[in-house]
Amino acid sequence: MDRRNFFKIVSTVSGAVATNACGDKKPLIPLLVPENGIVLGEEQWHPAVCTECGAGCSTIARVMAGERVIERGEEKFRERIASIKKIEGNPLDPVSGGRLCARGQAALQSLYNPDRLRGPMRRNGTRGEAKFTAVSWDEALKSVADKLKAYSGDQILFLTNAPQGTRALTIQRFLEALKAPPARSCGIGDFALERKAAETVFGWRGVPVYDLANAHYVLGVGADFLGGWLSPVYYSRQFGEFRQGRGGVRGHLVQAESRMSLTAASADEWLPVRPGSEPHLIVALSRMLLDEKPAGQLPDAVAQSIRTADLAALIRTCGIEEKRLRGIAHELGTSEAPLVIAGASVVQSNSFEALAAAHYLNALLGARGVLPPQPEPPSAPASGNVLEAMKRAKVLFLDGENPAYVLRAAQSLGALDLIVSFGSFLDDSAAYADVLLPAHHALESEAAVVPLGLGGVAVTQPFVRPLYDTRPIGQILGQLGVAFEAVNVKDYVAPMLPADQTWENVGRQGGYWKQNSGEAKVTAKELKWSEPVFAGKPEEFPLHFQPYLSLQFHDGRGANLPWMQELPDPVSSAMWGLPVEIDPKTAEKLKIATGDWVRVESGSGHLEAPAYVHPAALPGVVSMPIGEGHTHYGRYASGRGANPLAIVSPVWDGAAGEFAFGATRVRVAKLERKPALIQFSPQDREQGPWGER
Amino acid sequence: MDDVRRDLWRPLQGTSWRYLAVLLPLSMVTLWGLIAWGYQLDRGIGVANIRRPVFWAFYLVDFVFWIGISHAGTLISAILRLTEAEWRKPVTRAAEAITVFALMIGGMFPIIHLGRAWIFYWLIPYPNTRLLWPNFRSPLMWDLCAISTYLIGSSIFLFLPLIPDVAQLARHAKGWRRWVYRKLALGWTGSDREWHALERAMKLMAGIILAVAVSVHTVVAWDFSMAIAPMWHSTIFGPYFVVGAIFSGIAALILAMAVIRRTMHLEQYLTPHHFNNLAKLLLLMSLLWVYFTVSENLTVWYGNEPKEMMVFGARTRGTFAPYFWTMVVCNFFIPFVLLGIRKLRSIQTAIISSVTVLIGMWLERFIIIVPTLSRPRLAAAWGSYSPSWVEISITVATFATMVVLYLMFAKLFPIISIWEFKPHDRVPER
Amino acid sequence: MGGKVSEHRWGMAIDLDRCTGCQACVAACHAENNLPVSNPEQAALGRAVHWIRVDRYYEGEFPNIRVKHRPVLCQQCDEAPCEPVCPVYATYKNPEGLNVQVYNRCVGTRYCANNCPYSVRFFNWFDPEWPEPLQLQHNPDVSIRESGVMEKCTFCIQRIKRAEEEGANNLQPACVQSCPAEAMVFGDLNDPESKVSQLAENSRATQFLEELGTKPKVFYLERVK
Amino acid sequence: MAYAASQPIAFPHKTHIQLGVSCIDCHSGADIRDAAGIPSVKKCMLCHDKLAREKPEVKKVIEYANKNIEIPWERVYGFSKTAHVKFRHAPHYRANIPCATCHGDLTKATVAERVVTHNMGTCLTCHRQRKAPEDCAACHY
Repeated sequence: MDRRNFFKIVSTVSGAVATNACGDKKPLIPLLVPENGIVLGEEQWHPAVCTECGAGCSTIARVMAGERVIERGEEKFRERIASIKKIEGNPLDPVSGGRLCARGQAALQSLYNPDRLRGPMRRNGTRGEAKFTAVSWDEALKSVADKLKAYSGDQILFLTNAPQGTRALTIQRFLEALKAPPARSCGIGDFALERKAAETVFGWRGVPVYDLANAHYVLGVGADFLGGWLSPVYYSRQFGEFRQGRGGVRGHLVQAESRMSLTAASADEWLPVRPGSEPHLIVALSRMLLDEKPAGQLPDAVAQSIRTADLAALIRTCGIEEKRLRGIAHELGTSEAPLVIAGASVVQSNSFEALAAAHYLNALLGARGVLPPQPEPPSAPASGNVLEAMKRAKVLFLDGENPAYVLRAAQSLGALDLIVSFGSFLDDSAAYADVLLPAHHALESEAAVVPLGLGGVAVTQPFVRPLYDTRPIGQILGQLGVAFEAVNVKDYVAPMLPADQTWENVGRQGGYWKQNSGEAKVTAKELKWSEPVFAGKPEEFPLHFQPYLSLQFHDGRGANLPWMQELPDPVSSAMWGLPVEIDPKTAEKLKIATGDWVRVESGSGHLEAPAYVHPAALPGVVSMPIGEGHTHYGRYASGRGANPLAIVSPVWDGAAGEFAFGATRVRVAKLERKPALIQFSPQDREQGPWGER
Repeated sequence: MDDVRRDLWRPLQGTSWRYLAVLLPLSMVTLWGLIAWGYQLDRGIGVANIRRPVFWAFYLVDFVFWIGISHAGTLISAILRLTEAEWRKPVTRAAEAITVFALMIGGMFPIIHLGRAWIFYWLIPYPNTRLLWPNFRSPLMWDLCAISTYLIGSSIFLFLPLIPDVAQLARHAKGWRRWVYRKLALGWTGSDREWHALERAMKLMAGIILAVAVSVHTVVAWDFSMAIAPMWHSTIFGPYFVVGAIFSGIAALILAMAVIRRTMHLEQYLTPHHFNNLAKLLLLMSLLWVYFTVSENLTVWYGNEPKEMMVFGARTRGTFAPYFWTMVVCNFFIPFVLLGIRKLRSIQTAIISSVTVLIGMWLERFIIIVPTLSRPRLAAAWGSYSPSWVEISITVATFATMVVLYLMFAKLFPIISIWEFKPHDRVPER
Repeated sequence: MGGKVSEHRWGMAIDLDRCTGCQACVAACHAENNLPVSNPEQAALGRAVHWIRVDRYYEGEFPNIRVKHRPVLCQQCDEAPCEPVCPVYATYKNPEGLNVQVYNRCVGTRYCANNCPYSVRFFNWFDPEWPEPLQLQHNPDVSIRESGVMEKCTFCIQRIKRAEEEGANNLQPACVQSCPAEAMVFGDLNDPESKVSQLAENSRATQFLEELGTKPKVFYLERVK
Repeated sequence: MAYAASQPIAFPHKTHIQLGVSCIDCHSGADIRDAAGIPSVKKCMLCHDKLAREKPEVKKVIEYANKNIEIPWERVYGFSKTAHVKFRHAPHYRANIPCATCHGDLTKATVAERVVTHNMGTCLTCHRQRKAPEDCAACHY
């Protein structure tokens, strides 16, 4: 007896009217003849490239037969297609070593997301109303091409998050042909500061590579390299080696960060430095070391400015005990293989100075673990003040970037003449677009991607048919009335290959890689540090506000992946919505408990979200993971939670002009509303409080 | 026909509007419960608010509660029979009927709570074509065996002393009732041999049923105490559950008798004397219950084992404290004051105490099941629980069902054993 | 085939000194095992399913505070408390030492989940939902579990079965395969040469809730303090 | 009477086997994979592109092929979803179990009929006789 029969019996007995939801028989839908090479039960593995962040991990995708239902006219058909079942790291790739982070694995759900755009569309309503009608490719392309003729130069702004590789180069060529400025990114998670610091101090183009696996004593400053900074998979692998991969030596990690990131959580010691005091910490340590040992490769001018620094003031700024700092300086100085890894996971107004100071500290220590990157072409993404650029622009192209979400640019978007989006989804910014020209999903496209800083190139060729009426980005751009040559993967990769590598081989194995090697030679001669600048007066806005790149959603682009929505947040264990993290003391003062709704207000706006009383949050520092709070981004993300970037005031890094999204002050108030934080593990202490929830 | 018989037969004849006024709304509630269950079967067990880690809640609470109530009867009547307490006579049938119906209701809950109720029969121990047996190591299997044995036993125990009465009724009834009574009378003629056999059978059954009843509730207790969950894994649970069962059983019996007394105008037969005796019994059980409750909690508190203390804390001063202390008040303080002070002891106070004891004992099962499950060993898995409308509906419906079944029984059979109360005229041995 | 399989005794070692708590294993498990995705309403009730989870606990008070991460999955206990309580043998020990969950046999008493001290068992409260075309990602080697049955980590039994066909050289459950810090190691505990056997002998190796006598086949190498 | 599916085309196994086609020529997964596989109409057309095109049933095949739609074969054997059986053909093939053991003697069959009852009893009986694993997880996972 099955459930249906049992239910029938029960409903007869009770005489109830059956709510007959299970009575539907599957209609017989004809099955289309499948494409060649799809055999039931047979698996194939194809190399692919992960584009969920800029790290450029090579992956492999498991392809097997799957069935979907499509409509042709009035009729429905079942179609057996090659579908991707799983994405794993490419074992041949030294970046991923066959491993892959959570988000990379969930990229599959962006490919098969039920909310993907099915084909080109045209706006059918006011800006931002997100009403679109399907149109043909010809019509859509023509409408864009016709309008585009009237604009040139600064009037055109192209925002992309394409990593270095064929896509970025194609876009570059398109823009060159259009005589428009180079493409930009929105400035969150694109490591422009890290690039700039490496260029300034070493004269390198690209982000440095850190040899974590061979270091003995590592000081991390502001770089959440296990969470979301640079290439988390690469550094997690290195971290495993660093800890337990070498017989006899176990690496010791000290992490200085103004919030307990994943890296700080895994560190042996955490230095909870005040926000914006990272340069001060590094200079203070340098000063202590200079008292003990010679200046090494440190330029004299730099050594001189360190020696004259006011140590007591520096220590006061970072808020760490002097004794503790002296201990760390001593251990760094005496370690066989010390290494300082500085990054700007949360950008402050003086983050550039911290990165530069860290490079000098490595030089002072004689650290051998800073390796030069594979040089990037000059087209490396510039971000800078995108809002400013948007004001000048009339035409905006969107390729994966979401300025309405990241930069609160909805208003500027409304003022533009033409917005075209190439993304696969109707996101916050695409909602303002005039024309949607969805390009193939990354997993349906060919591409070559240069891993962040690391030597080599990852390559993928299409191995599953596009699901919908989409086109390759190169083809779309080529049909916008501008003559240029789209980049072909083979042509891009072939010249990069050494003699012992053939294109066929590279295509088969998903890329080729080479070890980074070389020495870090300081070429700059100057070190400056400044007090951090914060938006908002301390009297009015007593708390620091730090939005940070979340493990699940990165800069927000992962929010439409159901697996990531359900992944417990590593800090708060929150699912389907992210909380504001408040330290216990502040929470007590404001009578806030975990789950309570709070209003966070800055000079630029306010948001409402549930609170998480974070036992390891710095007193007076409120953090919030980025990712939720999309107005439009499909069924899994739309209208869920709050966007911390929406209340960030526009502060720019003094030295490099990058968006300092961690430099806003806020005030927090409790709201009287039913608690609403969904957590997988509400309990965060091993021995819960006696008798309490 | 004598007065006694007329009085006791009166309820069987005719149906008053008051009877229907009670029966019909309660039948609707029962029906609503069945609809809720149908909805649950259709949509999935998820419409109940159970979740990880509280995988068992209302349905299991109801299960233990009703199995507890079932001890009203059989156990009490069996004890009183064996001890030859003469005052028991008008009480026994009312008690035994409670047992059978409470068991029928309680026995449904293990099925209601299954994720896939439509294959409940996989639990029944018979070898299928693959010679696969159920797992006899599982306490749930013991449960199944114990409860079915108990149901059969208590049905017989109810039925045997009913035979002389239905034989009497068969002589006077008309229509379909006559047919029913005659079939049930099993050809009873009232000979001395039959009387003798009946009395011996009752003695024997009383002994057997006593053992079965004790073991049944012990086995129900073992569902919990065999598990290694904090505060479940306790040796006290067997006797504790048995005591609790008798306790709630007596309360149910007092209530049932009060209702019968009132609605069927049997004041003459169910006298304050009966209530007084039962009230004393209730008081005794209340004292026993508090003794066990203190033993259970004191040992945990004194032992101070962290995982157990989490549950203990949640019970006594955390989320579940209001329920815990209500339970203590209901099960101990109220009966202790109302029934312990002789001046206060009356039919009314016995009824009040019975109501609070039933509430308290339902809460006791809730307090045993839910706090333990919501505080598993690993704090990362802690959770909470509140019931859904489906669980509440089904729970409420079972109370209605109990009353409906009881009323229907009382309409068909004399709720007071006539022959015991007033011995039948014996047909002389030929 | 019959005799050969029981030569194995699958086990796992997790080095907490390597583990960063990045949850790659959690995502890998979802992808491999067709884990149902719930929704906010169900998740709020506590019905999200993660066969492997990363328990995180804070220790101490700011600023002397630490975080402990521990990936917790079915420990595949030799003396599994979940097994004897199942009335229908839906969960039992198979010849390879795996604590197996037989979906078709499960009637849904949920007793096993109550008796699991690790809280790693999950229940299907409803039939799972997969809006078109998300079903394309389903792993055809793994069952889609329906309403009313219990489920839990299987040590990726489908991979073990595939290894019977294709050789066990690269046999790894999805979580182990994905772990970026290479904190997880899987292998045959019957083979003294295997890495997992050696790690199980490591001085840092412990078993979780050892005191309960469940004899888990997952070994944790404690973090160095 | 055994269950016989009402197939869209009266496919005669017998005729094909007599012509020397072996089982795994069409059900090509049976020896190496879990699924034996029902051949695509493309495979039918490998021969029927030239052979026996005039026969009425073959014409139907050609019609399907021209419409690029698979022949909607009805499954004769199979397990209910809730049985969670992962039947793997390959190990059975390796163990030299003749196809006929489970599928009946198709050299005599004109249409595919469910000649052999497939339930857990039949599986287990055979597994017990041949000392194949009786572990539930050998098939159910």
